[in-house]
Amino acid sequence: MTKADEKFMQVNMGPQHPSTHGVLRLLVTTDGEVLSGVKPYIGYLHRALEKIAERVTYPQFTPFTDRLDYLASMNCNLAYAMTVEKLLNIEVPRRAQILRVIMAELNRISSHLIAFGSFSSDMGAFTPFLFGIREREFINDLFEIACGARLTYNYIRIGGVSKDIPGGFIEKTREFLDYFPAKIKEYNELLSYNAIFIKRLANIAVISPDDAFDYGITGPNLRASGIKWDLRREEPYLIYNELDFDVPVGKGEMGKTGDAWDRYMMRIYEMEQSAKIVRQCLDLLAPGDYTAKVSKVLKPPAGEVYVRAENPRGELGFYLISDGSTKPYRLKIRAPSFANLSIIPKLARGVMIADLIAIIGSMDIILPEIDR
Amino acid sequence: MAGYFKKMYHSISTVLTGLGVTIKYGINPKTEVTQQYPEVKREPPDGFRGKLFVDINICTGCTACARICPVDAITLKTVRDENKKLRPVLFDIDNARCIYCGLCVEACPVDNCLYFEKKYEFSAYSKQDLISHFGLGEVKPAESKTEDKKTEAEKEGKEAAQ
Amino acid sequence: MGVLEDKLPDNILFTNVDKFLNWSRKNSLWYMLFATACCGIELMQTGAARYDLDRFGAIFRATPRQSDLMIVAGTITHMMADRVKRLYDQMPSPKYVIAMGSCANTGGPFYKDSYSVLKGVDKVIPVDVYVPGCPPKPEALIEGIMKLQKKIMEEKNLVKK
Amino acid sequence: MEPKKIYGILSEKFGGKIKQFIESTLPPSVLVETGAIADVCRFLKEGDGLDFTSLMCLSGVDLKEQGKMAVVYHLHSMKQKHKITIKVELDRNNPHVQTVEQVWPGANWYEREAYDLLGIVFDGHSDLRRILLPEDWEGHPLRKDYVYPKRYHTWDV
Repeated sequence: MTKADEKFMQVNMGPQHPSTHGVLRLLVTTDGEVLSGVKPYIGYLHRALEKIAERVTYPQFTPFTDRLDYLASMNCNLAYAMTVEKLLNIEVPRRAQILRVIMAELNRISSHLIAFGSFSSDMGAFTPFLFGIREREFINDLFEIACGARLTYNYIRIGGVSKDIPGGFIEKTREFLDYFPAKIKEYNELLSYNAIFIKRLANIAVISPDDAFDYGITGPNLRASGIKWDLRREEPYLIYNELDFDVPVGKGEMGKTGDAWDRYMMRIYEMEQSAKIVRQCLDLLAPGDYTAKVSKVLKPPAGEVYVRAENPRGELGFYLISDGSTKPYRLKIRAPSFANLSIIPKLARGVMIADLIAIIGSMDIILPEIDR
Repeated sequence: MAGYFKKMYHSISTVLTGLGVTIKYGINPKTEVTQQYPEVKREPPDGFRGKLFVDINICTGCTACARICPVDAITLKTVRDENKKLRPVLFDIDNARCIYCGLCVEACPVDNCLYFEKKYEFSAYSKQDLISHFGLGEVKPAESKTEDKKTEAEKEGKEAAQ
Repeated sequence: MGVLEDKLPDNILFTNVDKFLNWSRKNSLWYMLFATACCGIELMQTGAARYDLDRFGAIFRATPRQSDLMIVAGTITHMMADRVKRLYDQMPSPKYVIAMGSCANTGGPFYKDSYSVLKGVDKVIPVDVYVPGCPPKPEALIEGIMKLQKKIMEEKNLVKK
Repeated sequence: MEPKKIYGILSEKFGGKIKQFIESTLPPSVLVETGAIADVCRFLKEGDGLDFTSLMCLSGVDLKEQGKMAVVYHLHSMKQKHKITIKVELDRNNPHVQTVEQVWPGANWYEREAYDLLGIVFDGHSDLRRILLPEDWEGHPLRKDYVYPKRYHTWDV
């Protein structure tokens, strides 16, 4: 053992650890209480989705996208459907587009609720977790009415959605939207502006805009660094260009711009905006077809597309190569969390051990998407 | 000094606000959300994706469901009977493997043949118990040979892919 | 189970002690927080306010050393399988395992085409109850736990088998 | 900026090293000679008016029929709001390409992933190890001729 080895201690965090959000393993080198290096080891949930894509047909792959980022299955379904539609040149009916936006935004809220809840429980506050899940159950119920499942929906299909919303869905959604803003206020009272919470997060793990670009960080984490970049605004898909919503950016309210608190707060702001979008969409909803005419056997022409969509965690991209057969030739999934996690070794240097949890929690990573 | 007290005030007041929210829920029985599960059960909505059920008597043995299934949870074997009609002698659904995606239900050409029941509590001590058998059972093969439709369907699919 | 196995006669005292032991075990099923994938979210939701697993004496523990029950919630890959085994070995006896969801049961969606997913967690550790679903509803998981409780009540610790 | 114009700038600067402009893909792609990729990427990031701030995606593709492998870089610029695809083609039997890790640090993991799943070696990479599969895994699964293993450690696959 050399002198340098004696000075440092290596600790293994995970793969089974309550605050790594799944099966992430971090090899942490510490110098007393201060971290001198973190090495993430991923792959504990590598499920070979890219290989599966090459072996199943285009419609059959939709259920697998549910399991890509299970907190935001609708958004994953949507991105995949848009990719194949681009290749096939399918025009999606307007009602289907509106339904897609409603589902995607509701799912964004429910995903951010988990982010909020699990982050707070990582930080030692258990009550907000229960509150977050309580509201999430409400959204789960809505999805259950619409498509029959609580978590893996398989609702947004190539060409439209799997079925029209049943009666009562709109009323129930409105009921939720009326109920939800008060709850956000409660979250802020409970947690966001709590002095201890701020003390733990402000000025921790600041991501500068340049770092964010270098590592390809997207989504709320990028916006927290003060960059106004939201694909729903920059490259509007579906009907997002008709909708009125703000893109919140980090302003460094409690410390430096791009710190852990900003990243946390982005999600609270985005939930408000998503609720606003859903409300507008419910007003726009007019009778019509819920799906375009899609043949049962899909054979897209040979070609390549790279399509991306704004997921709750950032940009989800699908790079799809078709060789004209019924199965994709290659499907590469560009997962937002993959890029977001890759900055951790850089961020977690010279911080305290307890801050590591704050960093991972505030990045809101999800493992199945990283490992695929 | 004033800053010190200000900070103290800030910490205490925010903690109290937070606690206030919790206490409000603690004393108001109307806000209770817990569902007393085994005693009180919520009826799943229409279109709920629970356990798969096959009305085997109207099944035409077309194997559309087995072909679309992304995980091969459906094992289907058909025999031609004396009237040259396909008879599904073996129709097993492995609930332990099923992912409840609903693609098979949409693929089924016969109304109310393959559908989801509103049943979701059927855990078992053994994996074998999770396989539901719907097949009509072997009948005496009337001169026609037993054909494994599924492998045939797969072959077709491969040919189409090429 | 235990040192006294098969050594004591079957009498009313021991039967009642047995019942008491089983009853206390069944009502303190502390489960390990071991969530790998989608089912983990449903497990979280089951533990949260609406379904409230605490009502059944099931409280989550972060470490295997303090838990009696391992709910395998989610996909187990080959890379993870060793860890699952190690976690299971760390749990004190008596220990129980619930395989939650299709992935833990058989590999589920990844049964057919995936090279890296373990086809059923029962290949590495013994499983007591299989809960189907992808993911199972919280109610289904609770039903699975109740089924496990029923199994525990039938166990014989002191009396002859 | 239009992809066509970016292609123009690139071929002006690098001449013969820029092989082809493929308009049919989305976004349109530029085929670059294998040896020049690091220089081209550095120019794309730092060149005037190009400002490709981030590497959105890096994918390895196995083109078995042509006996080749390809590495595809999807770039976009958050400052200029344009995007482009860069492609290089490699020899399938001995796939080697320069790393772009020094240009975009985020490429580190993507390159490790391409190495893991396809066996593409990135010369000059700081830490080229398997990332998704265990260290003792055999073969590169996303290759088209990959044979699924029968056994791993002590259990059947």
